Amino acid sequence: MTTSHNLVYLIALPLVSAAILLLLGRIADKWGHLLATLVSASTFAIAAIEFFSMRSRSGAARPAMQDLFTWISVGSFNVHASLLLDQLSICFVLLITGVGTLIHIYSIAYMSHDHDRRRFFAYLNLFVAAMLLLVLGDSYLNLYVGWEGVGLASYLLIGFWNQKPAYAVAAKKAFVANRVGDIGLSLAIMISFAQFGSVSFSGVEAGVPHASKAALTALGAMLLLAAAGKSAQFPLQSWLGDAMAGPTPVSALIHAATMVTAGVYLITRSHFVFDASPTAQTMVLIVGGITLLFGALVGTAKDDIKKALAASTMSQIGYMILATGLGPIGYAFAIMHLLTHGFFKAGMFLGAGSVMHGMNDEVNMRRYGAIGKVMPITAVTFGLGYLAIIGVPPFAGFYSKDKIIETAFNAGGSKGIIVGGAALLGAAITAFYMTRVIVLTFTGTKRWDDQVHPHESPSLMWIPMVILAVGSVASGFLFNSGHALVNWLAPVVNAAGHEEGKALMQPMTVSLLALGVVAVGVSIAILKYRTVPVDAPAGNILTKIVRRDLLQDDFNDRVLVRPGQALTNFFVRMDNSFIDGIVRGVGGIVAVSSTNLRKIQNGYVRSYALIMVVGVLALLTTIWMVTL
Amino acid sequence: MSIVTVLELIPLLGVIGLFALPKGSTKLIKQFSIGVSLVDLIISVVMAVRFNRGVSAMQFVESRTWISSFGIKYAVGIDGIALVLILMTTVLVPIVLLAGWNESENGRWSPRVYYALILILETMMVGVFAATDVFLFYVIFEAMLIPVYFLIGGYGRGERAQAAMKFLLYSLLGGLLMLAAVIGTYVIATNQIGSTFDVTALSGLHIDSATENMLFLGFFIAFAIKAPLWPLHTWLPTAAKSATPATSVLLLGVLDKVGTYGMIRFCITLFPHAAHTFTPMIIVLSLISILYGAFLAIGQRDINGLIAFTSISHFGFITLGIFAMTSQGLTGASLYMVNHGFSTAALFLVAGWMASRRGSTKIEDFGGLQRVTPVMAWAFFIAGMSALALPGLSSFVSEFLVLVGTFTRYPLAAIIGTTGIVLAALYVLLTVQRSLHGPTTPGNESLSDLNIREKIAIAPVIAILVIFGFFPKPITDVLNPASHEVMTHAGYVDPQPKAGK
Amino acid sequence: MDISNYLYLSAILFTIGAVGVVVRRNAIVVFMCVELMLNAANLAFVTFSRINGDLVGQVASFFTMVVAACEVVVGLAIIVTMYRSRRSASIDDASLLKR
Amino acid sequence: MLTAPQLSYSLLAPILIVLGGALLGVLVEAIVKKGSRAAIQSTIALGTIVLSFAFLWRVHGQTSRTAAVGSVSIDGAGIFIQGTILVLSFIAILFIADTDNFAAQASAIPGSQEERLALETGKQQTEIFPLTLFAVSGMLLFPIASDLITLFVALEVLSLPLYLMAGLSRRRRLLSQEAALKYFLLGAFSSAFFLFGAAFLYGYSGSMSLDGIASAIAANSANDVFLLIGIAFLSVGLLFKIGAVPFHSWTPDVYQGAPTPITGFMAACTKIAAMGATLRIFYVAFGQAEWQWKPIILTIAILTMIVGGVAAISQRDVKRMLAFSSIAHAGFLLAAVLALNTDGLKGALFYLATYGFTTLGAFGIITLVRDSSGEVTDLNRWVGLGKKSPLTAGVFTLFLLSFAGIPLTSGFVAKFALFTGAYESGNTVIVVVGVLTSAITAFFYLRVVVMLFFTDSKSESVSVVIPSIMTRLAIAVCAIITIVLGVAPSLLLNTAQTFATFIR
Repeated sequence: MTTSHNLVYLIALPLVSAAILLLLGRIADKWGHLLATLVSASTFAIAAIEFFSMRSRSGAARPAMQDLFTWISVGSFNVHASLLLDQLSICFVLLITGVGTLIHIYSIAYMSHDHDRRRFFAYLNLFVAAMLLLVLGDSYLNLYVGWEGVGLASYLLIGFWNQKPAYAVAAKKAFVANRVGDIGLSLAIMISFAQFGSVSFSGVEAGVPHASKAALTALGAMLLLAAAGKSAQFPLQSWLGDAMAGPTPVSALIHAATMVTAGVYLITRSHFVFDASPTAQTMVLIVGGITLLFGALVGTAKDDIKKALAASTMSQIGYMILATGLGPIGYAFAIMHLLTHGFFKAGMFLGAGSVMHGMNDEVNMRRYGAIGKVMPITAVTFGLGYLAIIGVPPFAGFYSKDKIIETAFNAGGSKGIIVGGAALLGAAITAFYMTRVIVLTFTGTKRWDDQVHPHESPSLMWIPMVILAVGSVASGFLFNSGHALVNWLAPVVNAAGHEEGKALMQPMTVSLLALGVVAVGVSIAILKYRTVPVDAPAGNILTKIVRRDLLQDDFNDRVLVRPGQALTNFFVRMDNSFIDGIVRGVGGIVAVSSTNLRKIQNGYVRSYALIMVVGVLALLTTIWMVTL
Repeated sequence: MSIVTVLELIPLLGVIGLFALPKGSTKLIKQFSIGVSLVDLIISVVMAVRFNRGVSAMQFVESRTWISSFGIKYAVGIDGIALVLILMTTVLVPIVLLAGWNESENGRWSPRVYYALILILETMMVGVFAATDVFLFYVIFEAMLIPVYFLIGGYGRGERAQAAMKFLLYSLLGGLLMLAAVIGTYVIATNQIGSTFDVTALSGLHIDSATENMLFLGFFIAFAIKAPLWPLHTWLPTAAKSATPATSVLLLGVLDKVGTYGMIRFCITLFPHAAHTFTPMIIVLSLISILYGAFLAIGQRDINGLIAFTSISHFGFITLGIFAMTSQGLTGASLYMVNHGFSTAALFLVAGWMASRRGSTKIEDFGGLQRVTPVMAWAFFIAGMSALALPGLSSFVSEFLVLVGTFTRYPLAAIIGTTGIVLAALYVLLTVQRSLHGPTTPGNESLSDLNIREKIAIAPVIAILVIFGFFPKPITDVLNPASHEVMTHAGYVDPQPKAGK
Repeated sequence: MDISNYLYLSAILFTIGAVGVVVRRNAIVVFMCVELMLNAANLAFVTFSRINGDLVGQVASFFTMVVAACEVVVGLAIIVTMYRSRRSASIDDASLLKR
Repeated sequence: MLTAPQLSYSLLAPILIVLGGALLGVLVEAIVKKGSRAAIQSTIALGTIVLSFAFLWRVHGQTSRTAAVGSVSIDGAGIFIQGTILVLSFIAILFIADTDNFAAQASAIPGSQEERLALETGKQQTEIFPLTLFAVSGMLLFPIASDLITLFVALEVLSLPLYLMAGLSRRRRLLSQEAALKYFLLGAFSSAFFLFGAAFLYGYSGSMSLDGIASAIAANSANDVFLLIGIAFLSVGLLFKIGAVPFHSWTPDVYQGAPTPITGFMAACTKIAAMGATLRIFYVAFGQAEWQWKPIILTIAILTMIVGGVAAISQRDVKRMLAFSSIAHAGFLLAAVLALNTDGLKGALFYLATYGFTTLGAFGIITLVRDSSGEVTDLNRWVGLGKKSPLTAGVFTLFLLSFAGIPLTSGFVAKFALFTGAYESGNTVIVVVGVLTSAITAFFYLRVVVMLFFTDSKSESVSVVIPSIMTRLAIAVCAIITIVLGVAPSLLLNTAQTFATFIR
C-alpha cells in the first residue's frame, strides 16, 4: 500500500469548480464551461499520472491510499474519509475522467445555445466529483456518499430542462428508484457493521471468513439490490428509459458510460462477499440474465433513438452483472466489458446527440433515414460503435462480450447452459436492434421534413466522437492482449488462482456461435426494415407489450404507485377523522357534559336544595355501605 | 455565576432594554433584538470553546437554593447533548429574527411584544436544556408554552387562535401528567434520600417496578406529545400551519427537541428499568411515526403541513435512535436533533418566504419557481435534500447513525425504518417538482428572488448543513461521552460484532 | 320510655323540615322548615345531653336558639326586601339567576 | 369561690378588635352624616384590620395554646389562616371602598322614587363596612374554633352578614336580592345539617370539643352509627361553604348575583375560613376515623373537580365561570383533607393564600369592565378587550394563568405543594384526576384569553373604567403577589411549613 497525496484533488477540483459555477451565478456564464472542461481535463491528467505511477510500482505497493480525516467516530463505528486507488478503481477513474472530459468538450458545442450552459457544466463537474468519490472511497460509507452524489447529479441533469413537467417527473422517478436501491446499500452497510464491526472494504473482507452463510447471503442480496437500483437492473430498471429526458451528453456520460455501471463496480468491489455466498452469486446471475434479455427486448421496439440506446445500455449492463455473478474470472470480464462499453456506448450516444443536433432535436428514428450522407463523420463513428457493440471482430465488444458468453457457458452444468444461452440470445437480439437503429437512422430514404436541414456537427462535437470511436475499435484488443486487464485486476478480485478447468466449449466455438447468431440478428433487421413507415404500424399484442417496455411502468403503477396513493389518502383521512377525531370527540364529550351540567343549574332554590338532599342521602348510603 | 446563567439572563435583560426603547422605532427594536441574540450567540460560542470534551459529567454547573422547603434548586449544568442543543438555539434565534424581519408587523400587537416574546423564549430554551433540577426543568418546560402560545395566536395566520389553543392544551395535558410523575418521583426521593430534585441524585433511587412504569409513562407521554410521536401528533400540523415561519422554526426546531432531550435526560436516566420495559412499544410507535409521518407528508397540500409531517417522521427516527440504546443510536439521535433543527429551519424559512411572496401556502399555487426565483428555489432544494438526508449533508450522518445503531440491536426495526428513506425522497421530490419545477404557474411570473437580508439569514443554515455533513466530528466528539454516560447508567453496552475477527 | 325515641322524633322532625324546604314554595314557609330542622337538632342535643348525663348539650341548644333568632332577623329582612320588589314571596319566582 | 374562666384575651384580641371595629362602624352609621360616612367607614374598617393584624403578629409566636377555656385553639395553621384572611380582607375592603358598587339604600324598592333620590343626593348608606367586619370576625373564629358550638356560632357569624352583603348591589338589584335569598335559604339549610351533625357527634363522644371527639374515636367506645351520621351531616355544612359538589349549586348563582367586590371577598375569604375549619375538623377530630370517611371525601373531591371544571367550559358569564372555577379549586383543596399530613396541610395553607390573592385580583378586574349601565360580565362582550386595554386584559390573563396552574405563577407552586402532600399520603388517584382536571380547567381559562386577545371586538363596546387609587393598589398587590409567589414561593412557603400544625 502506497500513500498518495494527490487523490483528494481528483474529487476536490471538480467539486470546487462546481461550487464556484453555482455560487457565482450569471457572472460565470462567459467562462464557466471552459473552467469546467479544464478541471475535468486536469483530473484526467492526474488520473493518468497516478496510473503510470501505479504501473511503475509492483505487487502489494500498487494500491495507493490517502487518509483525509476522521469523518464519523461514534463508539466502535469509525469511518475515515479516506481514498483508495487500486487497480480496480484506476480503471474507473480513467474512464470517468477520460470520457468525462470528452463529453465536457462535446457539450461546449452541444449546449452552446442553452441559456443555462454554466449550470449544466456545474452539474457535470459535480457528477465527476461524486463519481470519483464513489470509486475512490475506501469504505462502503464513503462509497455511499459518492453513490448518492451521482444520484443527485443525475437527478439534476435529467431534470435540467425541468420546466417540462414530464422531464421533472423523469428526474424524480430516477431518484426514487435509486433510493429503493439505496435501501439495499444502507442495509448492507448496517449488516457489515453489525457483523464485522467495520464498514471499510478491507475490514469487511477480513471478516467474511468468520461470518455465517445467512449473513453473507443477506449482505450480498442487499448489495445486489443497491446495484440493481443504480445500474437499472431488474426489477428497478424502469427509470433509465425516462432518464433520457436529460441532455444527450448526460445520457452518454452518466446513463451509459459511468454512473449506471456503478452497480458492477459495487459487486466487483464486494467480490469477497459473493465469492463466499453462492446463493448471492446465483441471485446476481439471475438479475443479470433477466435484465440483459429484458433490455434487449425493449430495445427492439423503441423508435426514440435515445431510448433504444438506453435499453441497450440496460442490456449491456445486464451482461456485466451476469459476468460478476460468474465468480473470480467473471469480474475481470465484467470490467473489461464495462470499459469497452464505456467507449462505444458513449460514442453512440454522442452520435445520437449529433444527429439530434442536426435534426432540431428530433428523436424519432422513423423520421430519420439517409442521414449518413449528410452527416458522414457521425455516421462513421456511430457505425464503428455499432460494430463494437454487436461484437464483430476485431472491434472492442467482440473481445469483452465473447469472454462473458464463454465464461457463462463454462460456469458448469445446467447453470452454464442457461446463462450461456441467455447471453447468446441476448447477443442475437442486440445485433437485431442495433442494426435496426443503424438502418433507420443512417441508411434508406430520407423521411424528415423539408424545413429540417441536417448538417454535420461542429468539430468540438465530432472530435470526441472520433476519439471514442477509436476506443471502440481498439480498446478490446488492447485489454485482451496478453490478458492485460485480467492480470492487472487479478490482485484485487483474487482471480489469480482461477483454473481454466474443463471447459464446456472452446473459445473458438463460442466466437463462431456468437458470430452466427449476430449474423442472423443483423440479417433479420436488414430484411425487416427495408422500408420504414413514418408512423409506427400498430403491431401485434407482443409488439405492443414490448413497446410499453414489457409493461414495467404498468406493473409499477398497479403494484406500487396506486396502492401507495390509496394508502396515503387513507392515512390522510384517518388522521383527520380518526386520530384527530378522537381528540375532537373527547373535547365534544366534555362540551356536551358541560352543557348538560349548565341545564341542571336551573335557578330554582328548591331544586338546589333537592340536589343537596340527594347528596346527603348518597353520602349516608355510602357511609353505610363502607361500614358494612 | 455560571456562563449558562449569563446565557439565560442576556435575553431577559434584552427584554427590559426593549421596553426602554423609544416608541415608534420599529427598526431600532428589530436591530436591538438581533443584537441581543447575537451577544448571546457569542457567549454560547465562548462556552462551547471552554467546554471540556473529554468529560461526561455536567460542566459549568451552578446550584442555588430556590424553594428550600421542597429542596428545589436553581441548578444548571450542561453535558455534551445540552451543549449542542443550546448552541443550536443561540444560532437559530438571530437567524429567525433576521429572516422574519417583517413577521412582527402583521400581528395583533406591536413588534416590541413580538421581540420580547422571542427573547423570553430564548431564555427559556437555554434554561430548559441546562436545567439539572427536575422541578426547574418542569417549570420552564411548561412556562415556555406561554410565549409560543402568544406568538402563534398573536402573530400567526389563518385559524391561529384555535391552533394556539390546540397546541397549548395538548402540551398542558402532557405537562400535567408529567407533573404527577414529578411529584411521585419527588415523594419517593423524600422517603429514600431526602427532599431533592437533582437529576443525578434522583437517578439513584430504588423504585418498585409498577411505580417506576407509571412514573416513566408520566414523563414519556409529556415528551411524546412535545416531540410528537404517533398518535399524539395532531397538534403539530395545525400549529405549523398557523405559526409564522420564525415561530415554527423555534417550535419544531428547538421546543420539540425538549421532548426527545427529555427522553434521554429524564425518562432513561431516572427510570432505566421502565425504559427497558417500554422499549418495544416505543420502537413500534417510532416506526409508525416514521412511516405515517412520511405518508401524511406525501399527502399534504399545504407546504407548512408538509414540513410538520416530515418532522413527525424525523422525530420517529430520533426516538428510535434513543431507545435503540447504542452509542450510535444515542449520539445519532442527539445529532439528529441538531440537524433537524437546522434543516427544518431552512425549510420553514424558505417556505415562509415563498408563501409571503405568493400569498398562499398551497403547494399547488407554486410551480416553476426555479426559473423565476432561482436562489430561493435552490435554498428550498438544499433544505429538502437535507430533509431526505442526502449524504454530504449533516442530516445524513445522524440518520445513518440512528439506523446503524438501531440495526445492531433491533435489525428488523432498522430495516423498517430504512424504508422511510424512499418515502422521504418521495415527499421531498414531489414537493420540489410541484413547487419549483414545471412551467411557471400563472401569477408567479413576477415574484422577487431572495433579497440580501434573506440571503444572509439562510446562508449560515445551509453552511451548517453542508459543513457538518463532512465534518460532524466536532459535534459527535462532544456528544459521545454524554451518550456513553446515559448508556452506562441505563446498563447497556454496545452489541459486539457477530463475526469476530 | 326508651330515650332513643326522642332521637327518632328528632330525625323525623329533621326529615319533615328537609322535605319542606324541598317542596314548599313560600319563602317564609321554607324558612320555617329550616327552623324546624334546627329545632330537631336542638332536640337531639338535649336528648344526648340526657344520655351523656351532662349539661353541655342543653347549653348548646340555647346557643342554637340565639343563633336561630339572629337568622330570623337576617332572613326576614331579605325575604321582605324580596317581597317588596316583586310582590311575591314565592321562591320559584326568584329564578332569574341560572345557567 | 367562683373564678372567672381564663379567656386569654391577648390570643382572642384579633377577633375582638374586628368585632369592636364592626360595632364602631354601626355607631358611625347611626351618627355620622350620610355624605361623609364612606370615607370614615372605610378608614375604620381598614384601620381595624391593620390593628387586628398587628395583634395577631404579637401572638404569632405563642402557638400551641388554647384560649377561651379550650373553645379555640391558637396553633400554627390557625394563625396562618387568620393572617391570610386579614390580609385578604384588607384588600377586599379596598375594593369594597369603591361604594359605587353598592345600593345607596338597600331597603328602597328597586326602581322606586326613593332609590333614585338616594342616588341623586349621593346619600350612600355604608352598612357594608360593618357587615364586612362582622363577617371577618366570624371568619377569624371559624378556623380556630375547636368545639362544635363555637364552630356553629362562628359559621353563623360569618354567614349572616354575607347573606345581606350579597343583596346590596346597586345595579341589577333584583338579581342581587335573589342571590341573597338563595344564599340565605340554602346556607340556613346547610347550617341545619351542620348542627344536626354536631348533635350526633356530641351524642357519640359525649364531648363538644374536637379533641374529645378524637379521643372517643381513638377509644372506639360508643355507637359507630352516631359518629358516621355526625361526620356526614357536619361535612355537609362544611362542604356547602367551600362549594363542593353536590353542595355547590348556590355558588354560581350567588357569585353572579352578588356585587362583584363581595363575590371576590366571599370567594377568597369564606373559602379560606371554611377550608381552614374543614381541615382542622378532619385533621384533629376525624383523623383516626379516616377509613370511614376517606372514600366519601375522595369521591366528592373527584366529583367536585370534574363538575367544576367541565361546567365552567360552557359558561357565558365571567363571574359564573369563576364560580365554577372556584368549585374546581375546592376539589383540589379537598386533596389536602385526604392527605392528612403536614405536607398536605402546608400545601393547603399556601394554596389558600395564593388562591385568595388571585381570586380577589380577578374579581377586582371584573369591577372595572363596564358599559353605560354598569359592570359587564357577559364574556362575549369581553371579546377584544386586549386590544383596548392591554394592561387590564394582561393582568386578568395573569390571574387566569395562575388559576390554571401555569408555572411561574403562584397557582402552579400551590398546586404542586398540595398534590405533593396528597401523593405522599398515597392518594395517587386524586393526584392523577387532579392533574387531568387541571387540563380541563386550563381550557376555559385559555378560552377567555383567546377572547381577550385573539378575537376582534364587536360593535357593542365595553370600556374599562379608570380605577380608583385603592382599587388600583389592590389589583397591583394581587398581581405582584401572584407573580412573586410563583417565582420565589419560598417567601411564603417556608412560613406555611413552619405554621403547618394543628394542636389537639
